[in-house]
Amino acid sequence: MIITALIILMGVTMVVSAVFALHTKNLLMAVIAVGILSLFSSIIYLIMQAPDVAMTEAAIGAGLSTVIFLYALRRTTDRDVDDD
Amino acid sequence: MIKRALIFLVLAFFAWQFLLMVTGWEGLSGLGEIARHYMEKGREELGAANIVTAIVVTYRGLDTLGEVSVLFLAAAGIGFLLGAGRLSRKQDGGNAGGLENEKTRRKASEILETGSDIVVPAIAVFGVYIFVNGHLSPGGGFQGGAVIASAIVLLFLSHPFYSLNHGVLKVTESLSGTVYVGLGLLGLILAGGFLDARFLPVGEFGRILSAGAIPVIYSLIGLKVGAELVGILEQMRRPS
Amino acid sequence: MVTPIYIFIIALGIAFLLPLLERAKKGAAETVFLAALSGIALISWHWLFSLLTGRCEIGEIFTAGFRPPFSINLRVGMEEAVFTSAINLATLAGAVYLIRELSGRGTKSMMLYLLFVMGMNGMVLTRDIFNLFVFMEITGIASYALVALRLDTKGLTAGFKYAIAGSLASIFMLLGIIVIYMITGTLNIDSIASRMVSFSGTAAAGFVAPAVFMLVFAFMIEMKQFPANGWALDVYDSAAPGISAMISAGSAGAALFAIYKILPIAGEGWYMAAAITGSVTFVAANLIGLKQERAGRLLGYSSIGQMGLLLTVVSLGLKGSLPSWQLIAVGLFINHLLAKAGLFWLTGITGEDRIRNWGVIARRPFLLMMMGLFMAALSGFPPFPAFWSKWTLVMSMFSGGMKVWVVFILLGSLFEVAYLFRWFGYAVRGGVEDGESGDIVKGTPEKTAVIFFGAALLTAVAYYMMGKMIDNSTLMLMPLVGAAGLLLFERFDPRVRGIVSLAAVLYYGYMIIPGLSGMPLFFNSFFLGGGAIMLLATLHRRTASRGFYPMLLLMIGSLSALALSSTSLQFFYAWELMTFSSYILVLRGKKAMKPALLYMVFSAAGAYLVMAGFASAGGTVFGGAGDGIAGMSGSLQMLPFILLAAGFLVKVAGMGLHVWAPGAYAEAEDDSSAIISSILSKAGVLGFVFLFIKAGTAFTGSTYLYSTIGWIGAITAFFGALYAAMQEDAKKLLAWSSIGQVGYMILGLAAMNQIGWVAALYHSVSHFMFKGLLFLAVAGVVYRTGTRNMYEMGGLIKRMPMSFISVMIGIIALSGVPPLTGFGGKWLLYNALIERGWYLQAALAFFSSTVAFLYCFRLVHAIFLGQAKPAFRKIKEAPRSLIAAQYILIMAIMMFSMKPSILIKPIMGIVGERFDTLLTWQANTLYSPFGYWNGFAVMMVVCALFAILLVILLLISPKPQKVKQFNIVFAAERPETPETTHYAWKFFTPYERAFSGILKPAATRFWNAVGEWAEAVAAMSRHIYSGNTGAYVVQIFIFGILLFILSRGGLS
Amino acid sequence: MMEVLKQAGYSLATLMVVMNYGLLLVGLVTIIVARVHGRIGPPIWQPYINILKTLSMRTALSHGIMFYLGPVFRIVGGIGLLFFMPVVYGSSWMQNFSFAGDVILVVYFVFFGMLGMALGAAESGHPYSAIGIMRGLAQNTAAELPFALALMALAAQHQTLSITDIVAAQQGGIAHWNMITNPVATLAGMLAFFGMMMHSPFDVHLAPQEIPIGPPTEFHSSYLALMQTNRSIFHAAKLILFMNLFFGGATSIFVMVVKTFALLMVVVFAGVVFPRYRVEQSIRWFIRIPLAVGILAVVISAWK
Amino acid sequence: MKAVLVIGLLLMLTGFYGLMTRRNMIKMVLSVAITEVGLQMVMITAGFIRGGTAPILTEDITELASFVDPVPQALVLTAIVIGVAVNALMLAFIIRMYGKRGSLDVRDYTDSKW
Repeated sequence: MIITALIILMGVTMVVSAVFALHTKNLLMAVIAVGILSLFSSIIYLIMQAPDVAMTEAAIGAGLSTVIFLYALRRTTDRDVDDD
Repeated sequence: MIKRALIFLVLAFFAWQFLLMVTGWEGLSGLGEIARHYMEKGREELGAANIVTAIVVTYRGLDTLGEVSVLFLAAAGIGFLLGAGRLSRKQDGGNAGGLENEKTRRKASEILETGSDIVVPAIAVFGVYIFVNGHLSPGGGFQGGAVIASAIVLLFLSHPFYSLNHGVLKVTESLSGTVYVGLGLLGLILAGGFLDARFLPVGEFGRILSAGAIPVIYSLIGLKVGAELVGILEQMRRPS
Repeated sequence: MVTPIYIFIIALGIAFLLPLLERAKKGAAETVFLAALSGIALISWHWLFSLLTGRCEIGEIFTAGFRPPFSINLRVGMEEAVFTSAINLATLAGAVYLIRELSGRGTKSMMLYLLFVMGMNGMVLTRDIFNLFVFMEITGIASYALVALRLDTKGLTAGFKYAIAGSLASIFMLLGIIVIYMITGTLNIDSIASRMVSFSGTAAAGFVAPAVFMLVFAFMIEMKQFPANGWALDVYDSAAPGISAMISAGSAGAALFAIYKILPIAGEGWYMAAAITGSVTFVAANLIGLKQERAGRLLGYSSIGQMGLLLTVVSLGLKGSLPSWQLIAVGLFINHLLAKAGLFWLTGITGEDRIRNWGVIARRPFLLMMMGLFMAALSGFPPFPAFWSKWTLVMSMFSGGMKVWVVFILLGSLFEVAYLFRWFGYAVRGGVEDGESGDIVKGTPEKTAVIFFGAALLTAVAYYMMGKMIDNSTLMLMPLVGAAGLLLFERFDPRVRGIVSLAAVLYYGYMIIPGLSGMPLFFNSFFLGGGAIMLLATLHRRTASRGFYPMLLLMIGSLSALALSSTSLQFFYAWELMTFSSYILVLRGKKAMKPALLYMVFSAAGAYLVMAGFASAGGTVFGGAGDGIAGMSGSLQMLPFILLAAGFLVKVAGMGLHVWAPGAYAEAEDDSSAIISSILSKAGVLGFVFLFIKAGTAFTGSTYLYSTIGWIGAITAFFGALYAAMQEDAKKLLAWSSIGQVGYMILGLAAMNQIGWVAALYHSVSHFMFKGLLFLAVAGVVYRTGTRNMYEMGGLIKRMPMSFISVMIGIIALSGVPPLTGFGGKWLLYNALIERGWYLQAALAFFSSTVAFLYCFRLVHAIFLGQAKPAFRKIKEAPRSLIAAQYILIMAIMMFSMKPSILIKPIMGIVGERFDTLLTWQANTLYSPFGYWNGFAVMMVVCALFAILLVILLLISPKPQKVKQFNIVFAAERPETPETTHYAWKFFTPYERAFSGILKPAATRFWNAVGEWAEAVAAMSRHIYSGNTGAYVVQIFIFGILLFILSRGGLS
Repeated sequence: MMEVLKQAGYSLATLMVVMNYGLLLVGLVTIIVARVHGRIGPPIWQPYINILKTLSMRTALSHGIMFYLGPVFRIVGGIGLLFFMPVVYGSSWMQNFSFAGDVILVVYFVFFGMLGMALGAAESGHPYSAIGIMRGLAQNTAAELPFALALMALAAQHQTLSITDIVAAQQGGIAHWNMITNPVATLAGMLAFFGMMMHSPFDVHLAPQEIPIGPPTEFHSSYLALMQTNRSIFHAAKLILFMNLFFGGATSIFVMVVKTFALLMVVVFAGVVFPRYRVEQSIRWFIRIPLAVGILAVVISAWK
Repeated sequence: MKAVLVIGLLLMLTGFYGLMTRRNMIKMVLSVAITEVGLQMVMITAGFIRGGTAPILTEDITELASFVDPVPQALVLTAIVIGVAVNALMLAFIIRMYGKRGSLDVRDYTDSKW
C-alpha cells in the first residue's frame, strides 16, 4: 500500500518533471529534470523487482546520459529557442 | 491553428489507444513459455544464479552482441561526427554562444581533485566487481561498464585538462570486442552454437568461476561497454 | 554449408579490429574492409547457389546451443538467400564505389559501413522479433551516421531527421513487441504467428489490438510510407549519392523483408491496410516526383514509390490474393536494387544535382547508355526484371478481380515514367544551363566499373527471367541481340554501321519470311522490307550517330517480333521494346526533348492500357503458343476490347490521343521521321488487326464499339488533314498528314468487312511508300536548306529536281488522285463503308481527302515552286542514298499503280476467309458490290492522254524564250526583291478563318490541363515535406491515425 | 486490242462534240451575263477566236518544266473526267472509258486537273498565281463536302457507285429522276455544284485574273489555248456529271444538250444576282447550310 | 501495478507532445529520452508478476511462480543501452549542426525539402 502510494507519488513527480523539462526555458534545468526522472524510474524498477534494470537505468540512463546531455549543452548553448 | 488541432488530435488518439491498453491490461499471472524454461532449466543448463544475466549473455546472446555493436556504432558515429574535420562555425556564419576554449574552462577545486583521486580507482574497481559477479548478483557488463565510465566522468570533472590515453582506450575497445566475438566463435566450435557459453564447465552453482564462460563474456562486455562509453564521453567533452 | 553466423562474426570481428589498422600501412584497412564484405557476400551467394541447385535444405541456425524459442535462431531459406545475396552484392559494389570517400573519412566510416551491412543481413535472417529490432537499430544507427558522411549541413540535418524518425519507430516497435511477448510468452516469430491467431475475437483482442497496431505502424515508418516519409526524402536528397544508393537499395529491401516477417504476426486484417498504404504511397510519391527538379530527391521519390509497390505486392501475396507474388516481388526488388543504385551512382559521378543540367553526361556516351539502361529498367521496359514482374502483377490482379488496384499501380507507374524520362530528356538534350560547360564528367575507374557491373548484372537477371517467363525466348531475344551486336560496331564509320544494319535486316528477313504466311507474313515483309529501304536512306549520315543504328535495328526487330508474337506476353514485350527504341530515336532530334517526353508518356499510357486489356482478357487473348495472329478467332468481352482499342488508339494517334504525334514525328531526326511515320505508325494498325480478328463482331455492344472506332478514325482523318494544311513546318505537315492517313486505315478496319480490311492493308503499304517518299524528300531538302519552315524555301525545283519529282509523285499518290496507288485505297475504303452503311463516315473521309489536297499542294508549292530565296540559289541536290531510297519507292509506287492486282490479290489472300467475299477480279477490273475499278486501264488512259497532249503542246507552241524564275511583273513593275513575293506563309488563311471554330486545339488544351493539374497537385502536395523535423514528426503520428482508420476499414 | 482502239476513237469523237459544245456554252454565258448587266457582249464564237488568237501568238515565255506540264495536267484532268463517264445513256459510242471506273474515279479526276493547274501556275513564281490557286483550292474543297454527302446519299439510295447504273435507275420519266426521288440529295448536290462551277458568287479565285495578271494571263500563247480549251471541256463535263447523277442522264445528244444547258442557266442566273463571296465566306457558307442539307440527305437516304 | 503502467504511458504521451511541439533540437532529444523512460516502465510492468521476486536464483530454490518474468528485464536492458546510444548520436548531430549554423532551432535546418 505504502509502496503503491510511493509509486504514485514518484509517478506524479516524474510526469511533472517531464512537463517541466519540456517547458522550461533553461535547458540545463530541463536536462537535470530528465535526469531526475530517470533516477526515479530506476527506483521504480527496483520496486518492480528488476534490480539489473534499475542499476542500468541509474548508471546509464540517469548518470551517463545526463552527462552526455550536459556536455552537449556546453558545446552548444543552454538557451532555448521560441516555440510556436 | 490547424497544426495545434492536429497535435491535439494525435495526442487524443494515442491517449485513447493507451487507454485501451490500460483497461485491457491484466498483467501476467504466471511465467510464459520461455520464461518458465529459463527459470526452471536455467540453473542446470548454464548454472547462473542471475537468470537475467543468463538470458542476456547466452540465451539472447545475439541481442547482446548486437547491443554492444550499437554502442560501438554510436561511439564510432559520434567519433566520426565530432572527430573528423574541424568544427568551425564560420562555415555557415553562426554567431553567438557556443564552444568553450581552454581559457574559459575553470580548474576544479582542490577538494574535488584530491577526493576524486581517491574515489576514482575505487569506483573503477567497483565496476569491475559488478561485471565479474554478473552471473550471481544483479548487475553485469553494462552496469559495470557504465560505472567505470562514471569514474572517468569524475576524472574529467576533477581534472579538466586530463586527456585519456587514446591508444589504450582503442586497444581495449578493439580487443575486448574481438575477443568477445572470438569466444562466441569458440561456443560455435566447441559447444552447441554461436555464443554458447558452455564450452567452459558449468561448474558449481554460486561460484565466481561457474556458469561456463558467462563471467568471462560479461567481463569482456563490461570492458567493451566501458571503453565505448568513455569514448563517447571523451568525444562529447572534447571542445575540438 | 558455411553457417551464416559467420556473416556476423566477420562483420563484427573486422569492425572491432579496424580501429587498430588505422595507423597500419596505407590501404590495409581498405583491403581488409573489402575482403570482409566479400566474405559476407560469398556466404550468402553460397547459400543462394546451393539452394537454387538443390544441394542443401533450408538452413535453420540456432545460437547459444539452445533450440528456439529459447534462444535466437536464424533461417536461410530461398527468400532469405535471395535478399541477402542481392543486398550483399549491392553493398559490396557500393563499397567499391565509395571506397575513396570512406577511406578519406578514416576507418570509422568503414566500420559504420560494415555494421550497416551486417544489420541488414541480420534483419533478413533473424527469426526473433526482438533480435529483429536490434538489427534494425544497428542498420539505422549506421545509416544515420553514414548519411552525414560528407559532414555538410544538409547531410547532418538529414541524419538527425532520420534518427528522430528511427527512434519513433523503435519506440512503437518495442511497445508492440512487449505486449506480444506478454500474451504469447515467446519472442520467436514463428511461434508468435501461430499463437496470435488464437487471440482474434477473444477478450484479450481489445488489449492486443493497439499493440499490434503500433508494431505495424513502426514497420510502416521504416518502410517510409506516405505521408510519414518526409525525412526519408531528405535523406535521399542529402546523403552522398553512394550512400543514398545503399539506403535505397539495401536497407529498404531489408525493411521490406522485415515487414514480410511481421505482417503474419499482425494478422490477416492488416494485409489489406498494408497493401492500400503501399499503393497510396506508390501513387503519391510518384505524383509528387513530377515536380522534382533535383536528381537525388527525384530518385528518393522513386525509391519510396517502389517500396510502396513492393509493400503492396507482399501484403497482397501474404493475403493470398496474388498467386505468383514471390516472383513479382523478387523481380521488382532486384530491378529496383540495381537500377536505383545505378542511377544514384551516376548522380555521384556527374556531381550534378539539378536535372536540368544533366546535359553534362551527354558527352560520355557510355554513361549515358548506362543511364538509359537503368531508366528502362526502372520504368519496367523489357527485358528488365520489372517488366516481367509488372506483367505478372497486372495479370494476377486482374484474374483476382482487383481492377482498382491495377488502375492505381499503372497510374503511379505512369507518373514515374514521366519524371524519369523527363530527366533522361535533359540528359540527352538538355545541354548545360549555367556555365561550367567546359567540365567533362569524370568518373574514377572503380566508380565507372561498378556502374557497368550493376548494368551487366541487371542484364543477366533480365536474361534469366526472360528465359523463364516468355515462350520462344530465343526468337524474342533477336532484336536485342542484334542491337547489342551492333554496339560492337559503334567505333566504325556510320556508313559501315548502316550497311551492317541493312545486312542484318535483310538476312533476318531472308531467314524468317519464307516460313511465314498470313498476317505475320504481311507485316513482316512490310516492316523488314520497309526497314531495309529506310536503312538505305540513312546511309547519307556522316555524323557520329551514336546509338542510332542499334536503336533503329532494335525498333525494326521489335516490330518484326510484334508481328511474330503468338502470346499476349510476346506481343506486349515486343510492343514495349518498340516503344523504347522509337523513343530513343525520337529523342535524337535536336529539339526533341519535350516531344520525346510526350511521346514516351503517351506511349507508356497506351502500353498500360494494352497490358490491362490483355490482363482483363485473362491473359489469353492469344490462345497460347503457336496461336499466332493468323490463327485467332473467337470473341472478347467488352472491357478488354475497350482497353486494347484505347491502347492502340494512342499508338495510331487517334484524335484526342494524338497530341504526342506531331511533335514526335516532326522533331525526330529527318530520316528517323521517315521511318517512324511510315513504318512505326503501322504498329497500331497491326494492333487493331489482331484485336479485331480476336474480337470478331459477335460480342454484345460490338456494333457501337466498332462504329465508335470508325468515327474516331474518320474524325482523325479529317482533323489530320485540316491541321496539316495549317502547318508552316514541312515535317509537321507530313506528321499531321500521317496521323490523318492512319485514320483511314482504322476506319477501314473498323468497317469489319473484306473490302475494309483490304483497304486498310493496301493503304498501309501505299502509305508507307508515299509517306516514306515524302519524308525522305523533305529530309533531303531540310538537310540542304537547314530549315523546316516551308516559307523560307521556295523555287527549289531548279536546284533539286529529283526531290521535286519525288514530292510530286508522292503527293499525287497521297491525295488519292488516280492513277497512282492512293486512289485504290480510297476507292476500296468508300466501297467498304457503303457496304457497312457508314455513309456519313464515308462522306467525311471523302471530304478529308479533298482537304488533303490543300496540304499536298502547299507542300510542293511552298518548297519547290514560287520564288527562290537567295540563300538557296546554290544548294545541291539531296544526298545520293536519300535519292536512291526515294526512287526505289517511286518505282514501287509506279509498279503497284500499273497493276494494283499484284498488291491487292495477296492482301485479299491474307485477309482470307474471315469475312464474306465481296471483292472479285475480272481480268484487271476489281468488282465490289457497288462499283468497279480497272487500275490498269485508268493508268493507260491517263498515260496516253498525257503523252498525246504533251506532244501536241510541244508541237503547237513556238520555241519559248526561257526566263528567270523571278522575272515577273508585279502591278506593272518588276519587283526589286522578287524573293519576298513568295506567297507561302499562312497559306490557307481563309480556311483557317472559316474553320476557326473547330481548329482550336481542344485535345492539346485538355491534356495540357491534365498535365498542369497533375503538376499542381504535385506542387501542392509536396509542400507537406517542409523540411521541418517537427512537422515530419506530426506527419508520422498523423500517418499512424490514418493507418489505424485504414486497418479498421480492413478489419470490418 | 481492237476493242480498245475502237473505244478510243469513239471517245475522241465524244470529246470533239463536248469540246465544241463547251466552247459555245462559254460564249453564251458571257453574252447572257453581259445582257443581264446591260451590255451587248461579245459574239458567241468569241472563245474560238480567243483560242485561235492565242495559238497564233509568236512570243512565248517559259518559266520551266512545270510550265509545260501544268496545262497538260490540267487538260488531262478535264478530258479524263469526261472520258471516264458515260455521256449518253445507252449509246455505245458515248460510253467512253466508263468501264474503267465508277463515280469515285470520276470525282477524283476533278482533282487531277486542279492539281496540274496549280502546279503550273505556281511555277510562274508570281504571288498572285499562288493566291489564286489557294482561293480556288480552298473553295473547291469546301464545296466537296456537300457534294460528297450527296454522292453518298445516292450510293445509299441506289446501292451502287456505277454512273451507268445510277442513270439506268432514273430512266422512265421525270418521276424516276433523283431530283424527284431524292430531292434533298439533289439540293445538296446542286448547292455544291454552284461552288464547283466557279460562277458568281463563287468566282473570287478568278479575281487575280481580273487584276491584269494571274494564272491565265501568266500563261499565254499555246499554253493558254490549251487551258481555255480545257475550260470548256471541264465545264461541260461537270454539267454532264451532274446531269447523270441527279437529272436522269441523257438518252441522246439532244437531251444532253437541253439538260446541261438548263443546268448551266440555273447556275448562271442564280449567280448573277448575288454579290461575290470572299473565300472564307463561301467556305463558311458551305459548311453551314449545304452541309446540313447533305447530312439530312444521307440520313434520309440511308433510312430507306 | 497498473500505476506504473499508467505512469509509463503518460510519460510516453508527454514525450510525443514534446517531440511534436518543441523546436529546440535538444528538447526534441529530451522528449525522445522521456518517451523511452516511459516505454521502459511499460516493458518492466509487462514482466511483473504480483508477488514475484527478482529473477535471481538462490541455493534453496523456491517455487518458480514467485519470480517475476526475467525476459522483459533483459529486453529493457538492451533497450536502455540502445536508447542512450541513439540519443548520444543525435546530440553529436546537434553539436555538429550547431557548429555550422549556430542555432538549435530545428526550423533553421530545412535546406532539403519538397
